[in-house]
Amino acid sequence: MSDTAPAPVEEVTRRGQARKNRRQGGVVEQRSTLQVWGKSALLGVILLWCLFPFFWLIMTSLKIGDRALNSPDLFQGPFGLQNYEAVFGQNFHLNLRNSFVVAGATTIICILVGSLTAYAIARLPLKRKILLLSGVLAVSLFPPVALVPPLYELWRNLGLLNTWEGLYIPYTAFTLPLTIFILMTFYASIPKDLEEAARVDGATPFQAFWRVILPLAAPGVFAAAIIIFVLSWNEFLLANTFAPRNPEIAQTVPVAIAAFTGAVPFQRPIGTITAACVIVTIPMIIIALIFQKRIVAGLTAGSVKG
Amino acid sequence: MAKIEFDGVWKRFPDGTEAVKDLNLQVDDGEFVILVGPSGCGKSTALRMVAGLETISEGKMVIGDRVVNDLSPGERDIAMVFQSYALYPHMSVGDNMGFALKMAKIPKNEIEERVNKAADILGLTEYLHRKPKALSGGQRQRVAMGRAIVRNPQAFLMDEPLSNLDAKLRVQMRAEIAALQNRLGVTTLYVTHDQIEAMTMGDRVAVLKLGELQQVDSPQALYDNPDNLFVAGFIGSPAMNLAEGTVDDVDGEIRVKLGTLSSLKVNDKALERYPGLRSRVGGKVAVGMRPEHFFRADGSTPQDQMMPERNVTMVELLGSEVLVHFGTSASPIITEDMRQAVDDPEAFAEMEREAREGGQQFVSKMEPQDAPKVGDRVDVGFRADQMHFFDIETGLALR
Amino acid sequence: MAKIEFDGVWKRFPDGTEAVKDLNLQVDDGEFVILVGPSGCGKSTALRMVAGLETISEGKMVIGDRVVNDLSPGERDIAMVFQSYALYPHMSVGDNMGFALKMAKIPKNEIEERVNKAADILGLTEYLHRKPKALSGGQRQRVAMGRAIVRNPQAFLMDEPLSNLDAKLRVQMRAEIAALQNRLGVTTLYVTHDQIEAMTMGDRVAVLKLGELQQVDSPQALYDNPDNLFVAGFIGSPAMNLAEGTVDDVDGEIRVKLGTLSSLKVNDKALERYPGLRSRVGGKVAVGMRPEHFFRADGSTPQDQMMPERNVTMVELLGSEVLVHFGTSASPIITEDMRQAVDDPEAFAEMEREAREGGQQFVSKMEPQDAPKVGDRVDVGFRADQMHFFDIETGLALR
Amino acid sequence: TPGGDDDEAEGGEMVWAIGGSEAQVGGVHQTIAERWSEANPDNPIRIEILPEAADEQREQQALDLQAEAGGFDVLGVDVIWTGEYSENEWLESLEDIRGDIEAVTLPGPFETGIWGGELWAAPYNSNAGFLYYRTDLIDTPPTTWEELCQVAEEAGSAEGIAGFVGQGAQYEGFVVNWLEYYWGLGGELYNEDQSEVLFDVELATQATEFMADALSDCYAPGFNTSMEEEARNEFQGGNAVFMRNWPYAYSLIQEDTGSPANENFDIAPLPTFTGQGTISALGGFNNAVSAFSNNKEAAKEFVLWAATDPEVQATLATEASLPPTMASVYDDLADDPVMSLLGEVLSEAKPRPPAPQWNEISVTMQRALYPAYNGEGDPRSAAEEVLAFLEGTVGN
Amino acid sequence: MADTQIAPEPGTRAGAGPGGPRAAKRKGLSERALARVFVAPSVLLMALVALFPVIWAIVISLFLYTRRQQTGFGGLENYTDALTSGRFWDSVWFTFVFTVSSVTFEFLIGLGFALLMNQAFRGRGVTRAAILVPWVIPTVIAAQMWFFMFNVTPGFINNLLGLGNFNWLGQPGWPIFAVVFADVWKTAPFVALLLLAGLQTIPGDVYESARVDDAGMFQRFWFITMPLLKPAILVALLFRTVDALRVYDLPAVMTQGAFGTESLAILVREFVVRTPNPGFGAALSTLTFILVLGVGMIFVILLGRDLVIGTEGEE
Ligand SMILES: Nc1ncnc2c1ncn2[C@@H]1O[C@H](COP(=O)(O)OP(=O)(O)OP(=O)(O)O)[C@@H](O)[C@H]1O
Ligand SMILES: Nc1ncnc2c1ncn2[C@@H]1O[C@H](COP(=O)(O)OP(=O)(O)OP(=O)(O)O)[C@@H](O)[C@H]1O
Ligand SMILES: [Mg+2]
Ligand SMILES: [Mg+2]
Repeated sequence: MSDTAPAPVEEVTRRGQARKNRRQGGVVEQRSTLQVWGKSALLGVILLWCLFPFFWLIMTSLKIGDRALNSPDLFQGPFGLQNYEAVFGQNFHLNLRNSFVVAGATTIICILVGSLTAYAIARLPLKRKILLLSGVLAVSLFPPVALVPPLYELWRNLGLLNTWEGLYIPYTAFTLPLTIFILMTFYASIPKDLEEAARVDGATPFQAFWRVILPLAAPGVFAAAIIIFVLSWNEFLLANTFAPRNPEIAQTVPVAIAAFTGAVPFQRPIGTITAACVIVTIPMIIIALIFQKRIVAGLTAGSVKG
Repeated sequence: MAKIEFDGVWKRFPDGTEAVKDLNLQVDDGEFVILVGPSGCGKSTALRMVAGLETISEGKMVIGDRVVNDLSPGERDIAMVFQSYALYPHMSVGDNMGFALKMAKIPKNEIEERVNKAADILGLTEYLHRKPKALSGGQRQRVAMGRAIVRNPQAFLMDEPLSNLDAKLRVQMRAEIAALQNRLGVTTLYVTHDQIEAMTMGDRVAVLKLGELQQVDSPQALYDNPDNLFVAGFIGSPAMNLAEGTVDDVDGEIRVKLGTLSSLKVNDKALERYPGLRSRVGGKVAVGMRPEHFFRADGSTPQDQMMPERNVTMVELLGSEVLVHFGTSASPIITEDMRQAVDDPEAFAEMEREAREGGQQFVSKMEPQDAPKVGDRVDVGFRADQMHFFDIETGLALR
Repeated sequence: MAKIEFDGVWKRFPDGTEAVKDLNLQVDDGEFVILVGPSGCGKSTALRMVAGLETISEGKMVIGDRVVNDLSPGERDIAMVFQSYALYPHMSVGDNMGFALKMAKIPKNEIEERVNKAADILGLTEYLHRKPKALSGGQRQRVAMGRAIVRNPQAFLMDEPLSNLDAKLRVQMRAEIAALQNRLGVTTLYVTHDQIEAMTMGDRVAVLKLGELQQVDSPQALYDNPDNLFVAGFIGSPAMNLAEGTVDDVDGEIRVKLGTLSSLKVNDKALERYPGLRSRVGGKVAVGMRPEHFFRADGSTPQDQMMPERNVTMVELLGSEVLVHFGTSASPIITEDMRQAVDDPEAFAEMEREAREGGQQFVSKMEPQDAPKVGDRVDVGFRADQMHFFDIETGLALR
Repeated sequence: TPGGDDDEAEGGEMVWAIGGSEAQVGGVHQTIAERWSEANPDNPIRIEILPEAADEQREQQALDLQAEAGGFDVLGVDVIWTGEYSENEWLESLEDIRGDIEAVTLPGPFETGIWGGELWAAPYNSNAGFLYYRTDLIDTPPTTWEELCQVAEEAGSAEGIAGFVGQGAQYEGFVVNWLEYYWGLGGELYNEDQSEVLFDVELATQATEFMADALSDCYAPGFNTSMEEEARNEFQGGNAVFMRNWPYAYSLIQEDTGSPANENFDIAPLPTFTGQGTISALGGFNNAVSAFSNNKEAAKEFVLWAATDPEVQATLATEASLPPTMASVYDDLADDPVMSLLGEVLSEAKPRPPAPQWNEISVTMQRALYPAYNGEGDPRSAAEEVLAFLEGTVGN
Repeated sequence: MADTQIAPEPGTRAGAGPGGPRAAKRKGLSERALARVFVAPSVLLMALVALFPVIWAIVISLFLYTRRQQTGFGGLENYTDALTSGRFWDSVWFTFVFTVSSVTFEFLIGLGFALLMNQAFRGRGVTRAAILVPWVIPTVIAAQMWFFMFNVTPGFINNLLGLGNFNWLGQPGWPIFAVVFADVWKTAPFVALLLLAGLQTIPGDVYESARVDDAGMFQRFWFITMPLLKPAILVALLFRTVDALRVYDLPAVMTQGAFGTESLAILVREFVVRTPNPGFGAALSTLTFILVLGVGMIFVILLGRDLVIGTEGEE
C-alpha cells in the first residue's frame, strides 16, 4: 500500500527539490532504487490494465475491412481513417454537441442544486435527515427501465420529447442523489469552526457556504463533476427513449452509436462504433484531466488548531 | 454597543455534559469582562453561546435589549476570536481579515485600509499575501485576532487570543486591545488563562468552575477578597497556600495554629475583613496565605508573625523574584470542592496522604537577595494583615 | 536517550522563507533545553526538523550519534507535542494516547495502564472515551501532551504544550513534566512563550530570533547576562527598559546620563560585568534596566541612584505587585536589530517619534504598598549594580 | 374500411418507422421512400430511422403506439410481431387490400402478415437461412444434418478447423436454428390457424439432443455464444467448414479477397433430417399501417405499393440484397446465385408463428432448450416445458 | 457607530419595548428555513421526475395484464407470482453473487488506484486520467468489447494467454467470472475517483502525528486512512452496490443471461420490454427497488450515524 500524505503536484515539478522534498512539508522518506523500480513497475501494470482495452479500441477503430476488424490480431491491417470519416459523415458532430449541452447542463445544475441540498443535510438544522437521505437515495434506485413508459407519457404531454431539457432534467434528477451523497461527506469533513467563523463575520448561511465551504470542498465538487458528466454523457436508456432520433435536435452520442449499422443487415459496425467511442472518450479524458487538477489535498491545512 | 446578559443560561451537550450551569452574568455596555476558570469549565461554551454558535439549552441570552436566543450569529453583530483560530485556509491573510468587512459591503479601499492598519498592529504586514498554512502558530493566532479587530461590532468575544504569542508581543497586544476597546467602547468578553491579562485588562473578572459562576468582581477585589476557596486558589500565580488551621483565642487575641508548630496572630485588619472568624474560635478553618506575603524573617520579626526554621525544599529562580518552597506541618484542605478544583485524582490522592501525615509544602515569593538554598532552614515571616479565612466545609469566606 | 545536535542546519521553505538559519545547537543527553523566541522565529520549524517532519535544507541533524537527515520520523524514536495538537479525530482520548504504544506492540494491559496513569496526571480520566471534538481547547492540549508522556522515547519535543491551560494546571503540569523528564532522563526540547516555564523548567534556554540562534545559557545567566540587546529585551516580563545613554567619567566615577535629566552612577559591580563600558566614555551606549530593579526612592536614596520626580503615566495592579509606568526623557534605542525584534512598523514609527522627541516610558515593578497613583510625580530609584550596557550599533553586550 | 375521423387530415407527409442499415441515408428503404414521394407529392413519406436492434425498434414503436401518439403512419414490423401488434390494436386491418397482396406474394412471407385470419401487415422483405460450405473441402453439400455433422467433423479435423458454425447463443437466433432442426424432423408448433398445439415432445427432444451431441462433435468452439456475426467471422476467417447463416454473409465473404473462404465457398439449402427438401425459418420485415395514423388511406396505398410493385421489390434485391416477398421477382433474378437459391428456399420456408405470444414462446424456448443442449438440463423435460407453455397460449 | 446605548439595529429599534428585553424579530431566513430552501430544488426536481413514474409503476403493479392488455385488479398477485417463481430467485441469487464479488474487487482495486493517484509523482495528472479511461467508455461498448475479449471469436484473451479455444462465456461458472471481471475493470475507476476525492479530506497533520508515533505505512493506512476515509468508502460502496444490484448491460450483452447470469434488471426488462407484462414488470421493479433500497438503507444509516446525527436540530 502506499502512503497517503497530502502531496501537491507543484512541489514535484520543481525538479531540483523534488528528490529531497518529495512531499508537502517535506517529510523525510528514504527511497531505494528498488522501491522506485517497484513502483514504476506497478504503475506500468496498472496503466496496462486500464489502457489495454482502450488501446484495443483505438487499434480497431483504425482498421478497415471486414476481416481485419474481426481479427484477434491487433496489428492486422489494413489501417486507415475511413471509420472516422464514416462517423463524421453521420452528423456525429451534432451528436457531440447535444451530448455536450446535455451533460454540461446536467453537471452544472446538479452541482448547483445538489451542493445546496448536501450542505443543508450536512450542516443546517433539519429534522429527519436520515429519512430525507433515504428518500433522496430511493429516487435513483427504481429500475429505470420500468420508469420509462410513464415518463415517456409525461414527457410527451409536457412536450419534452426530443428536447435537451427532456434529457438533462431527468439526468439531473437521477444523478442528484449521488451528487448529494458525495458532497455531503465532503462538507461534513470541513471543520465546522470555519463556517462558524464566517457566520460570526456576518456572512449569511448562503455566503458562508458559497465563500468558505464550497471552495474547500473543491476536490469533492470536481470529483462529483467528473462523475456526473461522465454518467450523463454515457446515459443510454432515457436518451434512446426520449430523443431516439435526429441529431439536429437532441440525439446524444451513445444513441447515435447504437444506431450505427453495418453496410448490410446483421453486419456489426465495429469499425465505426470503436471510432465513435474513441472520439467520445477523448473529450471526457480531457475533462477528467482538467478537473482532476482540483482534486488536491490539504485545502484546510492551517485553518484550525486542535 | 450593547450590554450582554446571561440570564439563567444552561448548556447541555447532546451527550449530557453540562458545560454551563445557570449562568447569570451581565456585561455592561462598553465593559471589558474577563472570563477565567480551569480548563474545561465552560468558558468557550459561554462565549460561543453569546456568538450564537451553540444553542442555549435553557435561559435567556440578551444582547443590547434583544433576546438573541434564536438569532443567527450574523445577526448578532459580534466579532469573535476563536480559540481554534478558524482561519479561512483558502484565503490569504489579508482576505481573512477583510472577510467580515466584505460581507458588510464596506468599500474596497476602506477594507484595505482597515486591514493594513490591523496588520500593522499585529505585525503581519509582510504576511498579508500568505495563506494560513504557511504561517507559524503565533502568526495564525494574530490573524485570528486581526479578523476581529478590523471590525467595529456590538461586542468582542475573544477566546484566549494571545495564548500563543511571545511575552513581548503579548504585552504589546494587550495594550492594543485595551486601547482599541477603550476607543471603540465595545463591550468585550475575554477568556484568558494568563493571570496578568486577567488582572490588568478587564474592568471585571468572572470566575467559572465546572460551568458555575463563582465570583465576578474587579481584579483587585477578586484578589484581595475571594468569595470562596476556589477563587482564592485559582486567582494568583503561584496560587495561594491553603491549609487547615485551628482558631484560638489567646487573651482576646485571635490566633491560628497551622499544624503542630506555628501559631500566627490574626491582626485587626484581617479580622475586619473576616469577621466570621470570631465565631470559629476553637474550630477549624481554612487559612489562605499568598506567596508574596511571606518574607524572610529576621530578628525584628515578631514570633507570632513567623514560622520558624522551615525546611527549604525547592528554590525557583524567576529572574526578578524567587519562589521558595518550604515544608510545614499544616494539613491541606480537602473538600469535595477542592477535589473538583484540582480535577486530578492523583494529585488529590497525594494531598490526602499529606493530610494524613499532617504536612504540606508552602510556596513563598521572596526577593532574590533573600533567597535561601535548598536544605536551609529559614524563618519565614508572614504579613499578619493578609491572611484569608474560609469555612472548611462550604469553602465560603468567613465574612 | 540521546543527544540532539543541530549542525549548521538551515530550513528554506519552497517560497523562499528562511525559517531557520545556520542553527548550531547541542542538546546533551538527558538535558532539558527550552527554545524561546518571538512568534514566527522558527521554533516549531526547528522542532519539526528534529522530528523529521520537515526536510533539512542544509546542515546535519544528529540524534544520538546517528545523522538522521534521511531517517523517517518513526525511526527517530521521538515523542512530540504538536503546537496544533494534531489529534486523531476518529479515536477516543484513550486511543489517541495509546496509539504510539499500540504501534510499538506494547501489550494491551500495559498500554491501558500507562494511558490511565497519564490521564490521571492530566486530569483526563473522565474523558478517556470521548472523541477530541467534544473536548475543550485545554483538554485537547492535554491529550496532545498525554500522547507524548505515555511514551518512553529518545527525546521529547514539546511545542508550547501548556499554552492553553489555566495557571493552576500549568503549574501542576510543569512539575509533572519536570519530574517525568528527570525520572526518565529523556533529552527534551521544549518551546514556550511562558517566561516562568522558560526560567524554571530547563537546564538551558536557547533564544532564537528570525531563525538565528542568539544565545544559549542557563536561565539565570541569560537573565543576568544577556549577550545582546535582543536577548536582553526578550527575556523577562515586563521587558527590560532600554534607552540611549551617554557615558560620562565624573572624577573617575563612571556615570550614564539618560536623556536630559538623570545621571546615574554605574557602580563597580556593574562595571565588572561590563568592562567594555570604560572605553565608551563620552560616547553613547544602550542602557538596560529591568523593571524589578526600580524602587520607590525615599530620603535615603542617593541622588545618583534615582530619577527624580517622574510623572506616573500608568499603574497596573497585578495583585502581588504593581507595574508603574513613568515618563523619562531618555531616547529609545533604534537599531535595525531592534526594528526587527519589534516586528511592527507602527510601534517602530512611534518609537522613532519618541526618539525624536527624546523621551520614552519606563516600566517599573514595585511593591503594592509603594504604588503611586497615575499623575503622581515620584522619585524612582534604581539599583546601580543592575544596569546593563550594550553597543548601540551592534547590540552586543559591552563585555 | 377505417373510420372517417382522419378525413380532414387526409394528405400530408407520412412517417415510416423502420430500422436497420437499409433505413439509413443511402439505404434501399430511403430509395423506395423517395420514389414514392416523387410519385405521390401529396402524400410523401419520410423515414424515422429506428435503431439497429429489433428489440429497440419494437420498443420505440411500442412507446409511440401505446401513447396513441400517431407519430408513425407506416411501421416496419418484424415478421414475428404481427400477432402482438394486432392484438394490441395498434394496426389497421389490411383485409381490404389482402387480395391484391396475396395474389403476388410468396405464401410463406404472406403468412407472416396474418393473425387471427386477418391481414395486418403487408409483406415487404423476407429472409431465410442458407447452408454455406467450403467448396475446397467438400464436393457436395450434405442433405441431412447427421451427414453434415459427420462431414464437418471429418473435413474439419483434417484441415485443423472447426466443423459447423451457426447461431447458438441464447437469443432469438438460437430459436430459429433449433426450429430448423425441429421442423427438419417433421415437427410443428401449432396447427394451421394456431388454435391447437402440435408440439411433439419426442421430436423436440431429438432436436435438442442432436444439438447437444453436435456441440461436442461438429459444432465449432464457441458455438453456444455465437450469433450471426460470430458465425460469419469464423467461416470467413477460414475456421469452419459449414455455416448456417442468412444471405447477407454471401456478398461479404465474396468481397473479402483475403479470406480463405473467398472463392472457395458456396451456398446450399439447409439440410433436414430426412434428406428431403429443405426447411428454413423465415425472417424479414412487413409494413403495417398504424391504427393511430392520420393518413391511413395513403399509408395503406403505400404498403400495398411496397408489397406489390415489382420495381420496388426488385430494387430490394438488386440494391440491397434484401430478399423480396413477391414471387415473380425471383424469376427475373435467376442468375443471381443468392436470389435464385432464395427463390427456392423461401417457397419451403416456415414462418415462426406470428402469435401475440411469440416473444414469450421464444423466451421460454430459449430458457428451456438452451441449457438443455448445453448439458445443463434434460432435453425431454425442456421439451415438456415448452409444450406446457405452448398449451397455455391456446387457452386464451 | 451611533452613540446610542441600544443596539442600533435599523428596523428593529422601532419596536423595542421600553426597558425589558424582548424577543427580537428575525430578519432574513432562519437557518431552519434556509435549510428547507436549500433542499427544496433538489426535492422538487427529483419528485417531478421520479415521483409520478414510481407511483404509476407501483400502482400498475397491482393490476393484472395479458401482455399489454389490462385484465383487472390483482392486488398482490403479481408479487406472489414473482416471489414464487424460481426465475426470480435465480436472478436474485446471481445479482447477489455478482454484487458481492464485483463490489469487493472494485473496492480493493479502486482503493489501490486511489492511493496511487494520491501520490505525488511526475505524470500524476495523466495517470489519473488514464485510470479513469475504463470508466468513461460507454458501458454498452465496454460490454461489447469484453464480449470480444472473452468470446471464442475473435478471442483476444485466449490469444493473449494462449488458451486456445477456451469457452469463457459458454460453459457453466465462467460467464459469471467474465461478467464480474468486466464490471470490475469498468467501475473500479469510479470507486477510485470517489476514494481519491475522499483522501483529500484527511488532514495532513494526522499523518505527521502517526509518523512520529512510529506507525508504519501499513499501520498509517489501516489506523488513520481507513477510518478517516470511512464516509467516502461508504458512499462509494453504497452507489456501487445499488448499481451492481441493478446491473444490466454487461450480462445482457456478454451472455444474454445464459448460464445463470440473468440479473434482476434483465428480468425486469424482460417483462417491461421484451415480453411486455406491465403489471408483472412493475411488480418485479418494485421488488428490485425494495431490495436495493433495503441494502442502500444499511449504508445510509451507517453514513448518517457518522455525518448527520449531531448536526440535527436539538429539539
Ligand atoms: N510552509 C511554510 N511556507 C513558508 N513559510 C513558512 C511555512 N511555515 C512556516 N513558515 C514561516 O517560517 C517562520 C517560522 O515558523 P515557525 O512555525 O517555526 O515559527 P514559530 O517560532 O514556531 O512561531 P510561533 O511561536 O508563532 O509558533 C515563520 O515566519 C513562518 O511564517
Ligand atoms: N461537543 C461537546 N460534547 C460534549 N461535551 C463537550 C462538547 N464540547 C465541549 N464539551 C465539554 O464542555 C466543557 C466545557 O468546554 P469549553 O470548551 O467551554 O471549556 P473551556 O472553559 O473553554 O476550556 P479551555 O480552557 O480548556 O478551552 C468541557 O468539559 C468539555 O469537555
Ligand atoms: Mg476554551
Ligand atoms: Mg510554533
